[in-house]
Amino acid sequence: MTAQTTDHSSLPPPGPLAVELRGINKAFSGVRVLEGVDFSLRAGEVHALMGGNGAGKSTLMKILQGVYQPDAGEVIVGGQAVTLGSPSVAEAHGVAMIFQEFSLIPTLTAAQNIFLNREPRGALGTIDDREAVRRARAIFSDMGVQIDPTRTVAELSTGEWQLTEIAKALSKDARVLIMDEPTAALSATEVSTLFRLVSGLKARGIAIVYITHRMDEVFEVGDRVTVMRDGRAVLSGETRSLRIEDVIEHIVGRRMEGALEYVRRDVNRAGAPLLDVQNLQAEGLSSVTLQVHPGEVVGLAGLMGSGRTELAEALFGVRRVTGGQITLDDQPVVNRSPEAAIRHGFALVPEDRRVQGLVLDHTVYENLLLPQLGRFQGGGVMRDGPGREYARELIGQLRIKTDGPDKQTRLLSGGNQQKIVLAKWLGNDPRVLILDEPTAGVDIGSKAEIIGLIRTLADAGKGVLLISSEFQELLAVSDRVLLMQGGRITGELLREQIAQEEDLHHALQGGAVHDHTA
Amino acid sequence: VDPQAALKQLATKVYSKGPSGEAPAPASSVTLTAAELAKVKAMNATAAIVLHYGGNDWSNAQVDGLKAQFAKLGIKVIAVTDANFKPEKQVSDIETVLARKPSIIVSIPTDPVATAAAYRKAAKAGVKLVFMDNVPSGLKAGTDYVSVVSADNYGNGVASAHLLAQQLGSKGNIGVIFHAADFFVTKQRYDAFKATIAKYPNIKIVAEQGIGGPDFAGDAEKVASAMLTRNPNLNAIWAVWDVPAEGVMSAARTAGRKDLIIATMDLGKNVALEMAKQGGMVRGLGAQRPYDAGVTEANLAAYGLLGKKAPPYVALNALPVTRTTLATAWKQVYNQTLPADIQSVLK
Amino acid sequence: MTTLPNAAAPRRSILANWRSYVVYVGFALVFLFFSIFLRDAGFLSSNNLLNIVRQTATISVMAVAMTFVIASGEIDLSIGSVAGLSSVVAALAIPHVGPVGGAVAGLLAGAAIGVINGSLVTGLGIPSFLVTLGMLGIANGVAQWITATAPVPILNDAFNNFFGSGDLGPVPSLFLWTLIALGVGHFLLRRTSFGRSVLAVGGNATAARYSGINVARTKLMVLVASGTVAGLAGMLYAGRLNSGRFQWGQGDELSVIAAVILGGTPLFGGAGTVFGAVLGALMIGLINNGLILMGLEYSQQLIIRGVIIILAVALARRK
Amino acid sequence: MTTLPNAAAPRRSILANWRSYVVYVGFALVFLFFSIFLRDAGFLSSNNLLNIVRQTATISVMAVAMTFVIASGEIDLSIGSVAGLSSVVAALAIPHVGPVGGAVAGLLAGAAIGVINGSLVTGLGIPSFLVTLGMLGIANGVAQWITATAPVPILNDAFNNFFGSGDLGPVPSLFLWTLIALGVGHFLLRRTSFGRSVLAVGGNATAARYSGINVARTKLMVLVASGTVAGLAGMLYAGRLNSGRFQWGQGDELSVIAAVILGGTPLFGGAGTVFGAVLGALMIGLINNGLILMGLEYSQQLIIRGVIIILAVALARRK
Ligand SMILES: Nc1ncnc2c1ncn2[C@@H]1O[C@H](COP(=O)(O)OP(=O)(O)OP(=O)(O)O)[C@@H](O)[C@H]1O
Ligand SMILES: Nc1ncnc2c1ncn2[C@@H]1O[C@H](COP(=O)(O)OP(=O)(O)OP(=O)(O)O)[C@@H](O)[C@H]1O
Ligand SMILES: [Mg+2]
Ligand SMILES: [Mg+2]
Repeated sequence: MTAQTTDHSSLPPPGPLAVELRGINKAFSGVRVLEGVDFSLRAGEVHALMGGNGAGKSTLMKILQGVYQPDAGEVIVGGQAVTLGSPSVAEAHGVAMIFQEFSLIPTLTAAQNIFLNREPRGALGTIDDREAVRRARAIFSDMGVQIDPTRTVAELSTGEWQLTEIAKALSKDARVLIMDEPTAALSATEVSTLFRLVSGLKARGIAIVYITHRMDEVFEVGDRVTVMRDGRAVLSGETRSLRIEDVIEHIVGRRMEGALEYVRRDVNRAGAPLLDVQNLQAEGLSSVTLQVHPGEVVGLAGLMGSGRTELAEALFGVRRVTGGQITLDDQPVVNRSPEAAIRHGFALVPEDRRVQGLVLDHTVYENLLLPQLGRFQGGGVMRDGPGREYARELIGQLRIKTDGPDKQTRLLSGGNQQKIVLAKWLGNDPRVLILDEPTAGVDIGSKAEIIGLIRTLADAGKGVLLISSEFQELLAVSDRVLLMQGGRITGELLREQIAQEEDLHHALQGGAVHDHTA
Repeated sequence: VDPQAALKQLATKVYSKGPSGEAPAPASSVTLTAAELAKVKAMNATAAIVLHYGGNDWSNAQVDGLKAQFAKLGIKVIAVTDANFKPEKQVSDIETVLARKPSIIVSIPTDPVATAAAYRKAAKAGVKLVFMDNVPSGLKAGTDYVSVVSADNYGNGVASAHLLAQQLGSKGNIGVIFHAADFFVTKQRYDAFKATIAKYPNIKIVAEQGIGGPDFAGDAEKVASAMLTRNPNLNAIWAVWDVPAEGVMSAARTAGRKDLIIATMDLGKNVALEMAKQGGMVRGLGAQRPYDAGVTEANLAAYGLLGKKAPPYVALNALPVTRTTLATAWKQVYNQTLPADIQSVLK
Repeated sequence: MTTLPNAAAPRRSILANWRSYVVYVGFALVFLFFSIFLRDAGFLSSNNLLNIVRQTATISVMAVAMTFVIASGEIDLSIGSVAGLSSVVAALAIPHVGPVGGAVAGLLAGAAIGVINGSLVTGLGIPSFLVTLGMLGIANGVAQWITATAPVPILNDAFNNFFGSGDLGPVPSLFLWTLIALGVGHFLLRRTSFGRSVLAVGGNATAARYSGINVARTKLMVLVASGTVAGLAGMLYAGRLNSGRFQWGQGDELSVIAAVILGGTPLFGGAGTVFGAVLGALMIGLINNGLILMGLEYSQQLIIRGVIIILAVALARRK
Repeated sequence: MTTLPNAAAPRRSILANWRSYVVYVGFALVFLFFSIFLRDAGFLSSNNLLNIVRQTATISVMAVAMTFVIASGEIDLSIGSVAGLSSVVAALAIPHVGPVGGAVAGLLAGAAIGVINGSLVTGLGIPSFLVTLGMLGIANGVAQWITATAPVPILNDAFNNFFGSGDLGPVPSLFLWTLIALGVGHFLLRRTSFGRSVLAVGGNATAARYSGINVARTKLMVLVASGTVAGLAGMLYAGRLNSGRFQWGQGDELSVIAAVILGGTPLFGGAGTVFGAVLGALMIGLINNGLILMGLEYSQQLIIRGVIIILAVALARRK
């Protein structure tokens, strides 16, 4: 245990301990995931839990939520040692959790999900869905988001179901609220509303565990930080007394300098574009025109629901195109299906890894090979030797934490699952890469590597279209940024024109960009 | 017992008794005069045929006979239903058919108890009922229904037993495959067979097993295979009708037991073909006369329309069939000449 | 039985629409078709329409329970056999304990099998397909065994009228049973937390568990209900056919599942409509009835029934 | 058939284990049981063992194809009827076009139905349960219609021996057909990109589509294969019973699906084992054979078969 002791003298008196975890051990089929982890949480504080992908954050919190039972150690809630045998027991102790993985019922509506197992009752003790809708609407409007609570969750976008999960947890009146990467699928506006809500909860004395990979968030909302690495807590302290570099160092295990800073690259925009999209029409899009030049990384910035995902889907043949023209290398292409798009040299890292990215019940190996079954077969016969070799290479290259290529993908941590979605496409040698939130849930170390990877790919002459709600990342690698709103491109900024993240916020809010370079 | 003599006796004797123990009237006693025929024709009557099961040669021949005779009588057949052996489906079929207000229903009840209420409803609606083989419980001849025409199923069981004994030279080990359901027709055959074969002291039933269907050929094959496995010295197998007999044939073929003797009932095409072969396994079977039964039923329906007093129980005697009588038997059963493929094998 | 992520956005919404109206449109189309073609064959006579309801009552009632089973992500193949067994149990019991006792015995037999099914599925984690397939054989065998395959007549008119043969004024009791099943089922599924739990468990068992729903108990209850309702169907068979017999209900499992799916409940759980299931059952009954009235041969009935089912669904999808 | 997200992690892994060995352990237990109890009844005679293989050959062959169907997230209820229809088509064709032509005609009939099934499922998006249920009736009706429900004898010995009745040395041809189906199926599922696509499509159709797999074509191919193999099963029936008849194969769909599930393929797709499916079919055949050899009454056989199926699975789960 290398937990640092920090100087507490300058802090306000700490609130009572809401939760204490002592010496928690946990192993899955013999593999150690948590080793002697201590963790404490005070009422009225936001405790940021950080660490690399697979460090054990979610597992630790699932123990507190009663999903898993620890092999050793103590769980103390409100001063009492408790056995949390199931999520309902934990809930009875006032613990609620926003799960990292999809934990809604896709066939039920947002309102029904929010009040699942706690439905408002009518006069005869029957469940009152209308009341549920009313309350859900109030919660959503409280959160400042516009989601129709009568829509089924399967119809919601990734960001919307994330917000629904949050609404569900908020509606529970918990004393301890665990948020496992609540913002992974959210863009700036929703993130700031969430922070507003978190402050409100804090003020009411609710204890919050906040798991995230976004550094800026930690220092914005976190009172305390605990960093985990390889199943141990390696750093714990007050946020204000820690420096961002220290935290990163403890997460990654080495110093990282300037990984998320823009590296200027020369892009020749004078020649013919690699990808030329003219007046593209599709459901949710109106007349999108854009170009990507060889070697260029084009960022797409927009708020939730602005149509970025729709654009990616239309280009990749998932969404039916109703008009316009796509030209690749001066050749008109029509992508009626992903199969055709792939044949034409497109690749898409989709937004939702669970639904679009992975066959969760299949192994890591099977998922990695899925887009290129053709490459590893001779005369229709799969050659598993080279396939496995290739999978191992990818696992190494992206530092995917898994017991091996034959582990079921479902059992990997969220960030490691995301890396697989990205890795799937590396072997395909595409001309145009469309990346829709490629680093959602990926830890800071890997994020830097992925950004490096994107640069390398662009350097090799590929065109990259990058969708990201995390402006830091967007600005770290984009050579040009397109602004999207309401299904259309509403602006274009060269990277040089953007000095800081606020400029982008500003631009998206409809304001003009301050040209700092002038 | 001398099988030869016993079989001869069958040509004139009917074993089965009517539902209330009535003595059987011969089919030849059911006739219509020219005047009656004209009268029926003028009625523009309609008929529905409500079968327990339609998917076999017996049903086809019966329906052929009915349709042919109804055509002569100027009666239109408005529906033919098939309950697939399910009484509840048959009840539904009767109810449905009644919506078309037929003058006549010719039917074979799948289950005497379960279907009784539905038939009674039909009778109350003024429909003339003629039954095949079996009568719903509680219905009275003359008042509720016109008459019942039956094959002599008991007699067929007797015939099959004597035929088997004849082929075995009155001694040997046999297996019996019966229908594992309390179904009137198959039960009569089984009872008759058992009672008759017991008269041959040197014929021993060494194995006996029921089959439940719906894949009767497959079930019989499995059972026959097991019988042959357990009893390598088995000389013959009796199967309750032709479809299970086909399964027995297949089992015997795979066991390399082409010398196995098979006796059964109903002159289906596949068993006829086997019988036609020189040294074929199917050596004897008791046949019904479904075509004639159909004709008789149609005539009895006309009795009903005319209000003519009908015999309550008409039976057609059993028809023992062997290779030598195959061609004539076929004609009697189906009112058709023996199909060319069977003829060519028979030669 | 784990289902997998697959929320293909565009397909989803089609499915959602599909579910909501296919059975209505299909039903209307089929009804219209027969109304026109069978105008003179008594199709529209109130008696014939009531016949359809009577003929489909057992299927409808079991389809209501099966909607819950399928919505919860399980399957129950034993219902047909259980109905047969329950009819036999009731028929055997009535002479000794009277009609009420007999009915109770029959229902209890169904419930007991439901408990066994449910315990094996939730306790030992054996797929319900295998458990209930095994139970199909067991229930059928027991029914045959205790009756030596013979029908057991029921002479008690009160029982027969109450369950299957009687009328209440102009309304057949089978119609009432269908209405009761429909009403109770619809209410349970839509308006109670039990119904909500069933949908949640079938939609995402893990998420349901995270929300504090007792997944095992929910599935157990669903399978017990299915067994009990199969027992009720057995009573209806017994009342209608004035006897108990192992054959009653045999093979119904496929018709019942078909009615549920036709009604718009997806085979993979998480959603369900009791109303649709009953309409699906009625639609199958409608087709059977119409084809017989048309005077078609059985083989032709089979063909056209198949075509109509596919066509009705396909056409309804187009709209 | 769209499936939904469901992150049941713990059950999954149980299922995964379950899948890997239940049928082997179950098979061994049942085999051992009969070997001891039926020592003197010829159970272990090579002839009896070959009989079991013979009797299950049609189920085994269809179970291989059904493994693909289920693994891809679909279902095919029409196989039994298709087998019957194909047997009839072949039997009718042989006198005119000879045994080879007849077999081709039979197989083509199966393939054609597979194409129709597949097109309706993938083209119109109708659930395969409904499409193939409709097709079950259609194929059955057509088979009855074109033969007027009469059996059609096949007098060609070459055909009969090749498909169902003959032996190659000491090995029955039905054994060889089973082996061929097993070998080809196992190879296709495990070692080819087609097999991988099938599993991916069944595991998560959306993710498969996003990975460039043609989901519609994969499902179409699977259903065409299933139809064609049902046609082959029809040939085996025809060869074995020396005739074509609409009844051959009737009701096999449930046995075939049971064999597949018993073998360890989950009902909801994404995984599958051809080897398990064939073993599942053999296990059902084994139980049938053993119970008949024991000389039990039919009703008792039904009961004990059900108990054994459940028990074998439950015991194997315990290990
Ligand atoms: N049910 C399980 N069975 C086997 N291994 C598991 C299981 N759950 C988690 N693991 C493993 O435990 C490790 C820790 O996973 P966990 O989800 O806690 O990581 P995390 O810190 O939340 O990572 P991320 O930031 O990517 O979400 C991972 O290596 C994961 O593969
Ligand atoms: N009503 C709906 N039914 C089904 N799918 C929907 C529906 N609304 C949105 N989606 C799907 O959700 C995904 C993203 O939609 P949306 O644009 O609303 O969210 P987003 O991804 O957060 O926004 P952005 O456009 O900024 O990426 C798309 O795949 C879209 O098809
Ligand atoms: Mg995590
Ligand atoms: Mg998006």
